[in-house]
Amino acid sequence: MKTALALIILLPLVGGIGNILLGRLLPRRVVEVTACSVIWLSFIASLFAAGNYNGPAVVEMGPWLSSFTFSAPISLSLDSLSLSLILMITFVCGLIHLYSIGYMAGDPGYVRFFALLNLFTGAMLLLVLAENMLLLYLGWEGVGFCSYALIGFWYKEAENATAGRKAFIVTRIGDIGLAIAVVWMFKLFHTFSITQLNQLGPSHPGVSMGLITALGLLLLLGAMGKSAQAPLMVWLPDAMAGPTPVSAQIHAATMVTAGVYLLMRMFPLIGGSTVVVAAIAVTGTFTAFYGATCALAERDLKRILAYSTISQIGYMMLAVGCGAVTAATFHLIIHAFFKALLFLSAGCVINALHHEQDIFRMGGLYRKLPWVFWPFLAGSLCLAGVPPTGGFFSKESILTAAWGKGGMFYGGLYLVGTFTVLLTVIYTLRMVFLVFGDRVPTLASRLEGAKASGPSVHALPRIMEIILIPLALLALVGGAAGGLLEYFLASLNGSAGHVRLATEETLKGVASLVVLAGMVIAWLYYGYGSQHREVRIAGAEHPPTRLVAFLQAGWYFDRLYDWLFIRPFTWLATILWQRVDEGVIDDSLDWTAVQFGRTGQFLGRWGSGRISVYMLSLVAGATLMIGWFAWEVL
Amino acid sequence: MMSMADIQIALPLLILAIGALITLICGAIGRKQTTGYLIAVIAAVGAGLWSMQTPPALLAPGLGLSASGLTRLFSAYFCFMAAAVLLFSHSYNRYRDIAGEEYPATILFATFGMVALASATNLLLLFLGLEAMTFGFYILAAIDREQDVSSEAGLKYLLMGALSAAFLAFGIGLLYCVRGSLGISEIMQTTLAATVRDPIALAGWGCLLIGMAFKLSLVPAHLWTPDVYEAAPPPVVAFLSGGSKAAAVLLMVVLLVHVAELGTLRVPLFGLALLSMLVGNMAALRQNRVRRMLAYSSIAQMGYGVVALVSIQGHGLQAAAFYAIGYGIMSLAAFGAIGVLEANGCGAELDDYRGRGFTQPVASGALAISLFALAGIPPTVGFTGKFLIFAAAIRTGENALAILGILTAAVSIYYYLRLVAALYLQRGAAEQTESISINDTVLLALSCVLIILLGIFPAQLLDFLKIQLL
Amino acid sequence: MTSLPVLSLLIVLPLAGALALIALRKQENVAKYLAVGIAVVELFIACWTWSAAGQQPPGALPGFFLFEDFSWIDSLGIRFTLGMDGISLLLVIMTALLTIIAMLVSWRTIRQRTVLHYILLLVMESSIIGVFLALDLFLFYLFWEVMLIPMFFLIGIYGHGRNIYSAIKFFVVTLVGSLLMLLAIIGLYVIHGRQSGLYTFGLSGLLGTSLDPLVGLWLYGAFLLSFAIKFPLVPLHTWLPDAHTDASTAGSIDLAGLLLKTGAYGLIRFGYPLFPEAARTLTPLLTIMAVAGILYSSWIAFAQKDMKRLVAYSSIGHMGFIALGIAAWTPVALSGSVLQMVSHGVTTSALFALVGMLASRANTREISAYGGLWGKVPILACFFMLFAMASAGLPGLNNFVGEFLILTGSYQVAQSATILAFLGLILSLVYTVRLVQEVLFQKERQPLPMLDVTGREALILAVLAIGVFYIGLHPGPLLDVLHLPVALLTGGTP
Amino acid sequence: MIVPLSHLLVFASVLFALGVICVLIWRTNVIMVLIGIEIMLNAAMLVFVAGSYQWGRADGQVFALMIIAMTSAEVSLALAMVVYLHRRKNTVNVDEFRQLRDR
Amino acid sequence: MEQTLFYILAIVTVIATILAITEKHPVHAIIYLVTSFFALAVVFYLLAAPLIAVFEVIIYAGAVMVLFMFVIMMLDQGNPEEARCPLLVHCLPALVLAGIILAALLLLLSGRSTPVAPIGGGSEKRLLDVADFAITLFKKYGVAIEIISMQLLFAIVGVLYLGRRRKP
Repeated sequence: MKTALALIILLPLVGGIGNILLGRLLPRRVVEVTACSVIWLSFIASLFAAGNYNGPAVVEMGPWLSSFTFSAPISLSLDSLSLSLILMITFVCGLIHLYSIGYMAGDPGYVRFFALLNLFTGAMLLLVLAENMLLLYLGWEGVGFCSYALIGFWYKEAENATAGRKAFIVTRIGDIGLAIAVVWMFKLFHTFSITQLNQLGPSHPGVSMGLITALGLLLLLGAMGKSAQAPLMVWLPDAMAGPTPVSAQIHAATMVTAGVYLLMRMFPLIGGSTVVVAAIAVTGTFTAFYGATCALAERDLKRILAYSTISQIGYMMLAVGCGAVTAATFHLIIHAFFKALLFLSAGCVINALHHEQDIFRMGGLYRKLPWVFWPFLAGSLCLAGVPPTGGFFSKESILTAAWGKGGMFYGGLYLVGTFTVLLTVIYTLRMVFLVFGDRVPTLASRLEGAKASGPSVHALPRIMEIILIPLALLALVGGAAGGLLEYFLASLNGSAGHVRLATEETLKGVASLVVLAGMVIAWLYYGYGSQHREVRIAGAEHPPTRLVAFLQAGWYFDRLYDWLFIRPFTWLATILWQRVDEGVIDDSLDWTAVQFGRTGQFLGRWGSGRISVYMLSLVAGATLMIGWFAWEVL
Repeated sequence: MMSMADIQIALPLLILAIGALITLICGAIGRKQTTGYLIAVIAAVGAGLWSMQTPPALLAPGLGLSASGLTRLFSAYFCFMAAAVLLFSHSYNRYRDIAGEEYPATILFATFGMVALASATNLLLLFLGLEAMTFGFYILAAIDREQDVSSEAGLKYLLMGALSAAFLAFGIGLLYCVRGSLGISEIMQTTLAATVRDPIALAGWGCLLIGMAFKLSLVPAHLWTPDVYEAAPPPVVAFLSGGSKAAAVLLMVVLLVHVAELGTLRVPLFGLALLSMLVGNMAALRQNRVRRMLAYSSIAQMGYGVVALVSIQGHGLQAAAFYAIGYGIMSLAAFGAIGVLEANGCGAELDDYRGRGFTQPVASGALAISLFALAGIPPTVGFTGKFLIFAAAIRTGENALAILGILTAAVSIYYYLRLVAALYLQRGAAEQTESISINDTVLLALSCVLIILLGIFPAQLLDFLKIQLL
Repeated sequence: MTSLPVLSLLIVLPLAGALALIALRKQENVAKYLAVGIAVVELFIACWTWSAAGQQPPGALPGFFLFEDFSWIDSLGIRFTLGMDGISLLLVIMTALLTIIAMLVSWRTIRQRTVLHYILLLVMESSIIGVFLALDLFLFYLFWEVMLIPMFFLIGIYGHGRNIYSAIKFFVVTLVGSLLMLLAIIGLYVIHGRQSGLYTFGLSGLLGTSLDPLVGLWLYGAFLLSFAIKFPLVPLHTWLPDAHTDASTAGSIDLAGLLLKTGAYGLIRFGYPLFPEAARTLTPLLTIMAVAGILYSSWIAFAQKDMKRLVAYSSIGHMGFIALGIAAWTPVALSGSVLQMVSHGVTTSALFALVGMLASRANTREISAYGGLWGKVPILACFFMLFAMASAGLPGLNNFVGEFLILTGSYQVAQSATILAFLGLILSLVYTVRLVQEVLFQKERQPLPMLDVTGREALILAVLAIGVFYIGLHPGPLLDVLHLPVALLTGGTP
Repeated sequence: MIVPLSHLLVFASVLFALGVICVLIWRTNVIMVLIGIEIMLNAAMLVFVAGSYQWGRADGQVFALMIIAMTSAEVSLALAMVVYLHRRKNTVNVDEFRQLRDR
Repeated sequence: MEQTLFYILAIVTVIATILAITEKHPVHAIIYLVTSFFALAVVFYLLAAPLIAVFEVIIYAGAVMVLFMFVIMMLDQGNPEEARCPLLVHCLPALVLAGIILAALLLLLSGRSTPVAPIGGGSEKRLLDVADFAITLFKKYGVAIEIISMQLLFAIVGVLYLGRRRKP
């Protein structure tokens, strides 16, 4: 077991580091094969671990940091939650790696790409398996760094680099929350071990519920950053700047799920605080709604998917907020499958269209890319939560949990969540219709002239399309895994209210109806042949209306932060530097020096060269001295 | 009747006097220039060596001379200093065309005065020794007849010196009136003991102190210093700060060693020290003429010396004596180096020193080391000296003086560094090679070694002084 | 081991080497190799002393596993006392290592007055090791000031820009503090002497001096001022950016890697143990200055246009963390501070070395002149990224370990200050990422002549990179060796 | 004892002060400055003689004699310098000798 | 008698000195000064210092003053028109400083607190004679004679050096 766990983490890390060090010397194929094989070997190791799994286990690998009471060994823990996640991560990442071989076929920076991709996976695995908070933090930040480097992979474009930077900094803000929480927990519990923390919990002497709440909120801050939850979600849409496999990996398997994972992990500790739980639920719900609205107006294919991720992660948060850790995990895994699927197929589309990402400039692709269309459709349905796809079940279980909590508050959350389902269906199908639906000649294509009836498409590497199939299958039938997980993760569930079967069925029915309604609306607006579709496509050329612009700009959060933080920050940085540091501190020193010099010059003028002055001053000194003595005697 | 012992004690004085006469005679009968220097150096070294050996008695009552350890130490120091200065002068004077046997003879005469001062046990000898030494420097300051400014400096020095001598004489006279004796220890015990507060003695001390302030170039009697330093030949300046000022410090030490505390004298000395440190260091900050800068620095350094004198209860005299010797060696190195640099065509301005550090490594190196020493940076004698002074000040409880002193010392770093920066950090105009005589090289190296050795291993000298000044 | 005066050897060897170099000043190549050879030997000796860890020689303070005591100026109670404990050990090894790095960095870039450069580096090494080993306050002070001289010349002779201004500023400002410290040392000496009748400058003797609270405060204030200037803590830092900007690469490495550490070391070794009460009273002040330093300098670093200045400001920020850890004075925080000193030495030196390498190629340090290096010089860029990230405190790399220990330890006693310090972590990432982006990423802004690393440069960077990873991933041995001294200092159980 | 010591000392002080005035007033004429110094030294001699008279010891007289000798040496040197400088500048106004000064 | 003589002489001395220092004409000033020195010499004589009185007359009033005269004549300073009268502004600081010194000295010197007994058994108050002086001078202060003679020698050396013509 120990070996297996060690291998799971080490293999990707070794692969990554090996490629960094030696990759430039090796032929391309070797690099690619190494990169993929380490992940798949890691998957095999995970399978092995799963096979031998018999209850939670903690394995200590060796020492890392230890000083007085401060002790953070390299120890891993395997329990049902982490096991299911590592299986998912290694599998999905493995597929993404394979896909990347095709995707990155023409790129000269492949060594860096694969190395970072490996490290990314390794860091995520470390995050998941870590037994103590410090190790988790190591993975956590590692993920952040890799995402930074990968989002800015095509570094020559300033926007890409900026996007990476934004991701890194925004998530770092959340990380600080986590870090403070870690340090605080150490102060309270004198340990970094997650198992111990969860065991000690609020019952520990000197720990009040208020403290737990504070800790929970800090952890939530961390999760917000990593999982792109409001208000720290602004980095995710921009993170699309990276290569598509990176987006897939960020959205599906690694990175964004880390926040949710953290909350699930620490749920036994923080779940007791109603405030924290409610905060998590509200955050999730709001973010879900926010993401869905933004996706509705977005035109960039990948950004739509990004907003959808924000939204779906919001659901997971809602689930955690409702205490339904199982549901969250379930949705997390299903989401991983379909989001990977969607991204990878979107990558195919974009690749095929020479990096065209505006959905209003696409269309008619279902004929040209049938191998992409069907998987994409499957993924979309799953995202939309159309029964009986996996997405339907996972999302349903979340909503049920929300309903099950009862009360005005959670009821309200349920309603918002359900409404968001409607929006989800609409924007998903909008995307599908616009991308794949037959194309009516638009302004753009008319301008392009008689080239073709649709955008020109170039052939895709086979491997990219093959990868989509298993994912599509998993997305479709993943719902069946729900029961299994339910059983598997039962121990993790918090105070999720139990719902009677009848209610559950009713809720499912409601959900199905909502989905259906959404499909109808989407069809009416964007469906093939509807009038609205033409209007929309034509309208896309004009400046957007105020509401659309508002949504497209992500509710102007970016601009708000720019005004609130970035500008004052840069402005003040210059002020501090030039006015305060050089203007006050430095200049006051120089000023003092100059004054000393002036005084000296003044004193030097005493030595005027006139001997009468010399003698006068000598006599004056004598006068003072004798006068003083006389004064003394008086 | 003079006994053998008396002669042994007086021998250094005799050697110096006779050496001076022989030098003059040699010049008169027209021997080569070098002969005079040679004789003078031999006389100085001989006198120095002689003072180092233990005499049969510590006192020659019939002559009013003492041969205590302190006396012998300082006599030897003055003699060796004179020898070094003579050697430095030899090449510098050739460069400046200062011919004649008067120069070495006068150096010997000044040394004679210093040694007399150092061995005096009564105020008459002390006064005469002091005046003889100063008189020698009047001549030496004006010795460079090629320059107008040189005799100007001589006259300024002379007028101020005469004025201060009048004050000194008047002061000593008043002290004499108090006790009817010129013996140092008697007068000191009468006039400074805590129980006696004789107004006449106070008036005498007032006059005496201002006279000493001139000799030590303390503010406000300091103004002659920059002028003399600027105009006199560098070796003479070295002798002035290393010999004359050390002798003046020694004089104060010899006077004050007889009392346990300063009493009324504290405030004037405090004021002198404070003013000298402040004015000296500040005025040097913006000086562009190197020698004037060092003159102001010497004013400040003497201020530190007075801090030591004020701190009499905390082994301050020991510190003062140590510092006097240390300062002498530092100025010997500094002005010796400046002499060599000037002989190599370096002007008086700071800018003329630019880049010399690499074209004239020996002289510049010595100058830099002595500058760091003057600035009080370890491991030099300057640091150890300052350390002792401030330790003494704090032990005595003169905290304010110590703090102000250390702050002015910090300010002073600036101008020392300016010169170092000019030497090493700036580019000079022309690359030229150094022409430096072998004896200059040896002397510079020796004084630098002494600066550092005394900085690192001051223990022996200190212990010696401690025993002498107990 | 005990028979050989290793510690004196550590101090004397570089000095002897410097003297030998003076003799060899005409043969530059021989001199260079000799200098590096001496530095390497020094490093070996320094590492070898580790083997003595755990011993307790007679007469030594507890925790010191090597101890040498020679008679010096006995009449003043000054002795030549050297001692090495875990803290000194790490710092001495770091000093020896960074000296080699500094020498190698300037291997080709220093073309004039070459031999003098190596002499200065050796003298610098000797004096800094002296500071780290001295257990007599006089001796400590001696080394403390001696190290200014070679640094002055390193900035002045081999620097550029306003090098004279910077060199003099550096010297004068740091000296103002140390001179006041000298007075405080003397004051302590006198007070102790009056109390016990035994006048001594030895640390072991002075440790138990009982001071009037006000007097203690004044004395400690002087110590703190001196150390804070050296640290440097805001607002006493103003000499540092200038000194760095105008110094040569080797000068910057010595300055940031070694010289700044002496301030922190002094505070740990002398400041707190000698004046425990006063230190406790002034701890809030230290904390405030530390946190202010972290935030303020990190903020300013963001606006910098000159790469080296940016690194200089960042260095002030990192030193703020060290100060925070010392202010906390808990075992964990203190271990963290010491470890962070080493880490910071490694990282910042590497960054300065990189900036130097870039500047020597492109002849400019303006950030806005660079861009797109990632594609042009991948290996260099890779190292750049690594060290930048280490500087930003990425876990797994060296700075994280120290910083996290500091923050953890400090959080136990100063919660709000630590939270502010955490914000500093964000700021440090912000400027690092900006630097990385503008230098490595984006399009090439000017056609700069760029070659990838040479073998010598690769060696330098690789050694430092190993340091980064070693401390980041396996700091165990270092923390173990710190355990005993830190425990003794903080009064915890060893 | 013809007069009390204090009267002698007062007399000497008056002379001394007059000498000081002479030195300071005649700032322009080096000869008068020297004369002032002579007056001051005479005052000092008076003090010594008075002291020796008071205590019945000859030390003070010896000192006074030495002052006379010293003064003559100093005066001769000073006058030589004055002559020397006068040859150059054609003035005895000391304040015009100010090539050396802070600039 | 002697007492009266002393006071008269003292007043003469002071007045002559005042006249000397206020006189514009250097030659006149010297004459006044010689007068003052003569009076002072008599005071010395009254104070049992006949030798000093003689020296005062011979060396001071004689040699030194004659030297001054020589120089004045040599430098052609004998014209009172050329000798500028000191301005009042210049006088003021001098008068103030000297006034303070005088006042302080008078304050300190006039009131003698406690007489101290002379050292050594010689408490007998007897008038000194020339023999006393000579014995003291040669027995006790032999070295002083050496020093002062050296100084006189070097005065000659210095004057000769300065008087030498410069090389063309």
